[in-house]
Amino acid sequence: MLVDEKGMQEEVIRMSGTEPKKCMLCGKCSATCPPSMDMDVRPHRFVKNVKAGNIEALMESESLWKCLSCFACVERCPRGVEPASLVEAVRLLVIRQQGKNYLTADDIPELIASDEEIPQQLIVSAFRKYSK
Amino acid sequence: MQVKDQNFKPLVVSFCCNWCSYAGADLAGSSRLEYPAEVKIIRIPCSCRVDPLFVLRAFQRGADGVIINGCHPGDCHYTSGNYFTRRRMTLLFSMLDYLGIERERTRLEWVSAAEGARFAKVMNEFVGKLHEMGANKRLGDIRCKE
Amino acid sequence: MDKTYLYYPGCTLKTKAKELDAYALQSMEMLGIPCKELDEWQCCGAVYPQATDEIATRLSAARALEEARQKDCDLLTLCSACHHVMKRVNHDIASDADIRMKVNNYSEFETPYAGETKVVHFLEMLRDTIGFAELKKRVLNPLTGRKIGAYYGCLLLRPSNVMQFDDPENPYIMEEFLHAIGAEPVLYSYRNECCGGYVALDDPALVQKVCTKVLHSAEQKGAEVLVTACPLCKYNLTKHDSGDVPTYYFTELLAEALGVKE
Amino acid sequence: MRQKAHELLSSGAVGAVLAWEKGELPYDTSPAVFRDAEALDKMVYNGFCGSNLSKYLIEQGKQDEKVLVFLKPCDTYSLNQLLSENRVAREKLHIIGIGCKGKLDVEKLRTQGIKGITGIEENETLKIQTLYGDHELPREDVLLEKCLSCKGKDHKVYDELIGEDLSADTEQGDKYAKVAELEGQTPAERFAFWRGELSKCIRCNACRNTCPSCTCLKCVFDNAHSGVAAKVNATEFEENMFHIIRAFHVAGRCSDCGECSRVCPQGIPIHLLNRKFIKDISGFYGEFQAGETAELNSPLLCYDLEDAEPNIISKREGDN
Amino acid sequence: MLVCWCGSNIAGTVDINTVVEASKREPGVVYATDYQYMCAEGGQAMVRRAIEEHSLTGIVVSACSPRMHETTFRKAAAAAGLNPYMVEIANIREHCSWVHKDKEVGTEKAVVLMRAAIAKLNLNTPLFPGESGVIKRALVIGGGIAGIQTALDIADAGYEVDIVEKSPTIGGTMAQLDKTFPTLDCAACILTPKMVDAAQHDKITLYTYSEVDEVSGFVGNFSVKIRQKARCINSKLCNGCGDCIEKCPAKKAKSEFDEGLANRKAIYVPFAQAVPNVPVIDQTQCLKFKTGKCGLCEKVCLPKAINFEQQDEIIEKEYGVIIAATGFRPLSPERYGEYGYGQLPDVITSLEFERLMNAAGPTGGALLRRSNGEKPKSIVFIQCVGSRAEPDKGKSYCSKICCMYTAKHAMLVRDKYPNIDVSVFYIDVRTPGKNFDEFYRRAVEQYGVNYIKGMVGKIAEEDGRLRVQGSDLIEDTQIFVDADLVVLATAVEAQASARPLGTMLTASMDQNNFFSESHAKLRPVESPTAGIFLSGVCQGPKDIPETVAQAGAAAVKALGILSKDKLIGNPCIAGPDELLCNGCASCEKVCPYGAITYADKEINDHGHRTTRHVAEINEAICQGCGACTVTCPSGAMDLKGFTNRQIMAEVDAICR
Repeated sequence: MLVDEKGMQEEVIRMSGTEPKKCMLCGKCSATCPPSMDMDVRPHRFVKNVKAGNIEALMESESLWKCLSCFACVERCPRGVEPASLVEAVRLLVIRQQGKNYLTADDIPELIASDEEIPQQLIVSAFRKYSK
Repeated sequence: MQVKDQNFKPLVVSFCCNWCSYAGADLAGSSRLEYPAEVKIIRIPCSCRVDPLFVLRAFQRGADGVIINGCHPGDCHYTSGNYFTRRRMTLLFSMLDYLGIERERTRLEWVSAAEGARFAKVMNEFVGKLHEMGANKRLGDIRCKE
Repeated sequence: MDKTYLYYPGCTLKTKAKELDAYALQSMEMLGIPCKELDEWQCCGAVYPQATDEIATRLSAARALEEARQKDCDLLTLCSACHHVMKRVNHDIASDADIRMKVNNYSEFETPYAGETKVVHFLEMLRDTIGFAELKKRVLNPLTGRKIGAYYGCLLLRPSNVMQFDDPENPYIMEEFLHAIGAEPVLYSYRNECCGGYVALDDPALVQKVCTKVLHSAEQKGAEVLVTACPLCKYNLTKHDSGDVPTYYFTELLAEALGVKE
Repeated sequence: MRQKAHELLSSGAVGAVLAWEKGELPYDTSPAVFRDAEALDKMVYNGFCGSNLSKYLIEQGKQDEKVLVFLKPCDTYSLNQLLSENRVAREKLHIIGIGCKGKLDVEKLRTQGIKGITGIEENETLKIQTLYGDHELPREDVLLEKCLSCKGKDHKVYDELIGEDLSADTEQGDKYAKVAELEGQTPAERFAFWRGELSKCIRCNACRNTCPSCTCLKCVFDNAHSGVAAKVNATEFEENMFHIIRAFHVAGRCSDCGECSRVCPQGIPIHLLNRKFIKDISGFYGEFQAGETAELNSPLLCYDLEDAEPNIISKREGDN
Repeated sequence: MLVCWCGSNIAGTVDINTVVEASKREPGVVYATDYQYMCAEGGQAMVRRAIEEHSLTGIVVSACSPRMHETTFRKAAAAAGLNPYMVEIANIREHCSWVHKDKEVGTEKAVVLMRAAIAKLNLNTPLFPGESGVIKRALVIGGGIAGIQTALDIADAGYEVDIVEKSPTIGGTMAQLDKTFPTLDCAACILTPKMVDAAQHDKITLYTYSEVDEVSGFVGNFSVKIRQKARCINSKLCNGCGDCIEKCPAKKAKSEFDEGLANRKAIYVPFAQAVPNVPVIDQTQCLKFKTGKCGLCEKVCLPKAINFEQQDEIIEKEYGVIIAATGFRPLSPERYGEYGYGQLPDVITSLEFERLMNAAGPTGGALLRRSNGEKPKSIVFIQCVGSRAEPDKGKSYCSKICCMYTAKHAMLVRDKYPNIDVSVFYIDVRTPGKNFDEFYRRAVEQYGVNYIKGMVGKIAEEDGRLRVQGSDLIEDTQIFVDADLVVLATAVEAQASARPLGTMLTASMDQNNFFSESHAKLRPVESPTAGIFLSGVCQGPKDIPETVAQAGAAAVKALGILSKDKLIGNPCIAGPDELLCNGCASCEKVCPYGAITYADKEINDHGHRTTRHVAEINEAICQGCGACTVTCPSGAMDLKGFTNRQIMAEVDAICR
């Protein structure tokens, strides 16, 4: 089956509520981003790829799991683009697929056992970010 | 809720002041921005030249909406014309509304000479709204219907 | 100060972050701020759902907000994450007609909720209701000579157009708080840089990197301890500090200064 | 009053007296100019002297003489407006302010079934003699519409006041009640209401002719060159247009004297159009009463940089 | 009736033939034709020929916007003996063919627009403009390089010019600069001679430390109130010896000229070459004003020029033209907290950097760190600070000069201190100008400046240095550069005083508070308001060569008016029908120009003579806005060229 890249692009833009065409490729998001260096697709290229409609490639990207949702890119973008929202939208495209949860309930006991200091907040937020 | 008539083409008379809005409309054109052809522009020196009689006249003759465009407050070429327009048209529109004429049929907008995109946007919005409402039935003149 | 605050503690404050909660309540009592805990609160969701089509994940916040409206109270938050979620969901409901409609359709409130509630963070309450000058007068044990770095993290500050908390790049509210309790605030550049948040579960190495950056930044400017309002920040920073710069909840220091710390 | 008029007229201090003249029937009074002291016998002032004499001063003022005029408190607002528009010269007037306990509406008497009136005794309770017997009823039941929202008992301009405390202690009704009620309706309901009213208009121009603010030498609707001249309302549109434009032309100038509705033979509540403008003006641009002083500028002749935009109409009334 | 193709601009979307044929069916039309380019000489000749051959009494040209060629066709009509106001334009290009894609739709609309123009023309009457005199003096508002150049050019042509400058000296921002690109001339060396020329010119009067309070009137006849703020010095007596400054004990005020990097006294001249060389007392700092004690300056002043009692003085003068030359301010970068300006002393703006590099600056030209006074080893420049952003994040425009001055700064650093590493973070390097790109290449090739494509996300203080965290987009990586000094190339921003001044002048302003030009290409130095001209950055970002060129252009346009004895007015003005006027004076109250007065006049009302109080229009003052016409309930007041009947005819034609 052919992948509907165009449809996915529209979906990402709609979900994120942000317009990648506003990006002028200044790179401030990638300059700002704390985990920038751990990303395979850094924020400015993430925006560029959404603009170009390469959603499938982004769905494979490691960056989806590295974004901290710290909103520094959102705060500092001079063009009012929200890279973090685009990342989240693509991440949702992935985890909303059947069986594509990045984290499952089965993983939890082991994680908790590894460190008894782990606050609920961490479990809940990771769960919310990584699974559906 | 009225049923939308796909063939309905709302007729819009747009009064544009010569200095800001008419130039804004020119800029919309030279920027090749589209808005519905049902919008017909009349050039006036200043938005304050619009007499309530002109607004009623347009409705009488079959217009479905009337939109007056002037310079932004503070930017009137004649210093104060648009301030008078604002008072006059606020009161006139309120009166029309009071008589049961749908308030979406009248509009006053500030469009500067630099705001071609805004001109097109405002016109698209206005005509879109008129599309939803349908033809002007309450303030037309029966003699002017074809 | 007549108005009672409706206090939303959030999941972690009743378990792993009991001290954040307890010291806050003790201090409030000492300061005479009327406050009542929400009857049946649910977890706020811990992260704000950025996607516009996520409605279910906004509902628990909406319920808390609606209850505050019903009781005609401001909603008081303490945990940075809860504050972030509450404030942003409230903003969504107030400004996005589509979200407002859907949230109300699901929730079936008696009167549709349209974002009327004011969400107030504990620090904002200290600043705006009591006032830092007044707080200073109430301090019994000033923390004189203690060099403390305020750690804001992300969630209180960003995005600033919605959070309206403080200057997002050079915030000052916690420093004012530290001044008020007699301590010496230490300004350092990375006090608004992310601790790594939930990625801790998936990629501890990445979190270690960002935490080390924050801790080093604070340490070399002379901070002896850090304070935070967020259990996750505290967890991440504590896990990665080498013991030199421990992290505390700001409420613990408040309680200490007010003389109510047991 | 008569004595005062006599005095001034015979001394030559004034050349004419503008007052009310009694007619055939007890409730029949009409404005009249007296030039002759003898004729003053016919002068009258009673509960049926509702008409506002100020507009007649435009015509009277053209003579090279001083005119004595009697004005009720509410009439003085209209005069002030005329003075502010240079329609009447103050130095040609001798104004005597007279009291008023609210004027009576003969139509209201009739609707109460009182006909064939032969005499009336005016007190708080009216004693009315008719061909068919006597009636008694409280004065406030038959007051003119305009008196239900009386502007108060102070005269805004005068040379002297006579008949101390003739004025009633006025109670101000909510003059906007009906306007607000209409505003609360749906556009369709409003449209139906006004269609019902304005379709009654026979274009007799009484409202225009009696209005102390309608003072153009030639009305646009009478001017063949104006492009909008019309002697009759040929269509519904013309009914609407006439009334909208008439109200707009007096907006900011209308003192709400109520004469338009009083004289309308069809009973159209024309004053509700004027009051809509008055309500909007006061709401948008600050409390305003035309004719409060002769120096006041109409709100349509000035502006504020921070004036509301027209979309205030939608904001104010919600999405009904 | 004439229809223009405008090449394919109109003919592409409008079927010209249909419009021509439709026009023939309109009342009054006796001749209709079309042409490729109506505005060209051939088209105009055709207009003349048509008028003559068919004895036309009026013409409608369906073409581009009347704002473009109305004047052209009016002139052509006049050449053929037709009153130029018997010409109407149907705008079937900007309002039709360029807006619509469908040819049928476009054609249909063009026909309607043409009909409206014909309907209006049928009611046109020949109009004859009045004349008004010209006061042969110009006012230049702003005494920077733009204002000085404009004033010198006008004065050299033999006309009087006044310069109003709000600060105590002329010179403006250029006086603060160290060197200028692309030649690296010393700014002071080329500017100060011009300042002196202006001061010494017998046709130029300087009003420094002065502001414009009020403007009224119209082209040729402006009347202006200038507020000369109290300097507390009698300028006629002061000999500029500087003894007063020497003795002044209040020395804590921040020097505006040095961008707050150095202090000045309460009595001061902004800089050594200030013109006029007369000090001013800063009343907020002066001890005499603050405490009543001191007065040292008064004691040491031999010519007795100090006068603490001096008050602001209002000077009223009249001018034929006014030139706005209010310049700019650099945007304060404090809102971009990620760069730490205001928090980190070693983060400075470009203008501060100019002062630090300047031999007459606070450090005597030594480039030293603000934090510890040490020499920097590494400097980072960041471009586009506040420029090219969404409106709520900064300025939406390119500030135009930053790329070049940053290259200049980088080059000057490397020239003077070859051991300092210099990096520049940029989004794009924009160098459109004569010898500009060559200049930038020199910075890279000859001076070894390290250009990094990408923005900076954060500047952090790390171990006493500045850690600049940026993007290198070519390498697709995040990079960290340790610097000792960071220079922010902040956006050019209109002066805060520009918009209120624009309102006073009734000159329109754009959304960024720059003055709008009358036409972006063809009338770039004229404001849409007649008699108001624009010089320099007040119209939009510009470098010095462009500013000087535009200043000269503004002077030429101003001279075009000053050199005339009479101005031909606009005949489209209001006029009362005295038979209808009832003298209510409402129109007088709404006229923004005071063009309406009332007088008792003898009126012949259909043979009946009466004296009435009626409105009168001063034709030289009326600008034709029409505010009065709508105020008049009886329709006595009408506007020539835009009469009630004409506008209603257009409405009717459109709604037909």
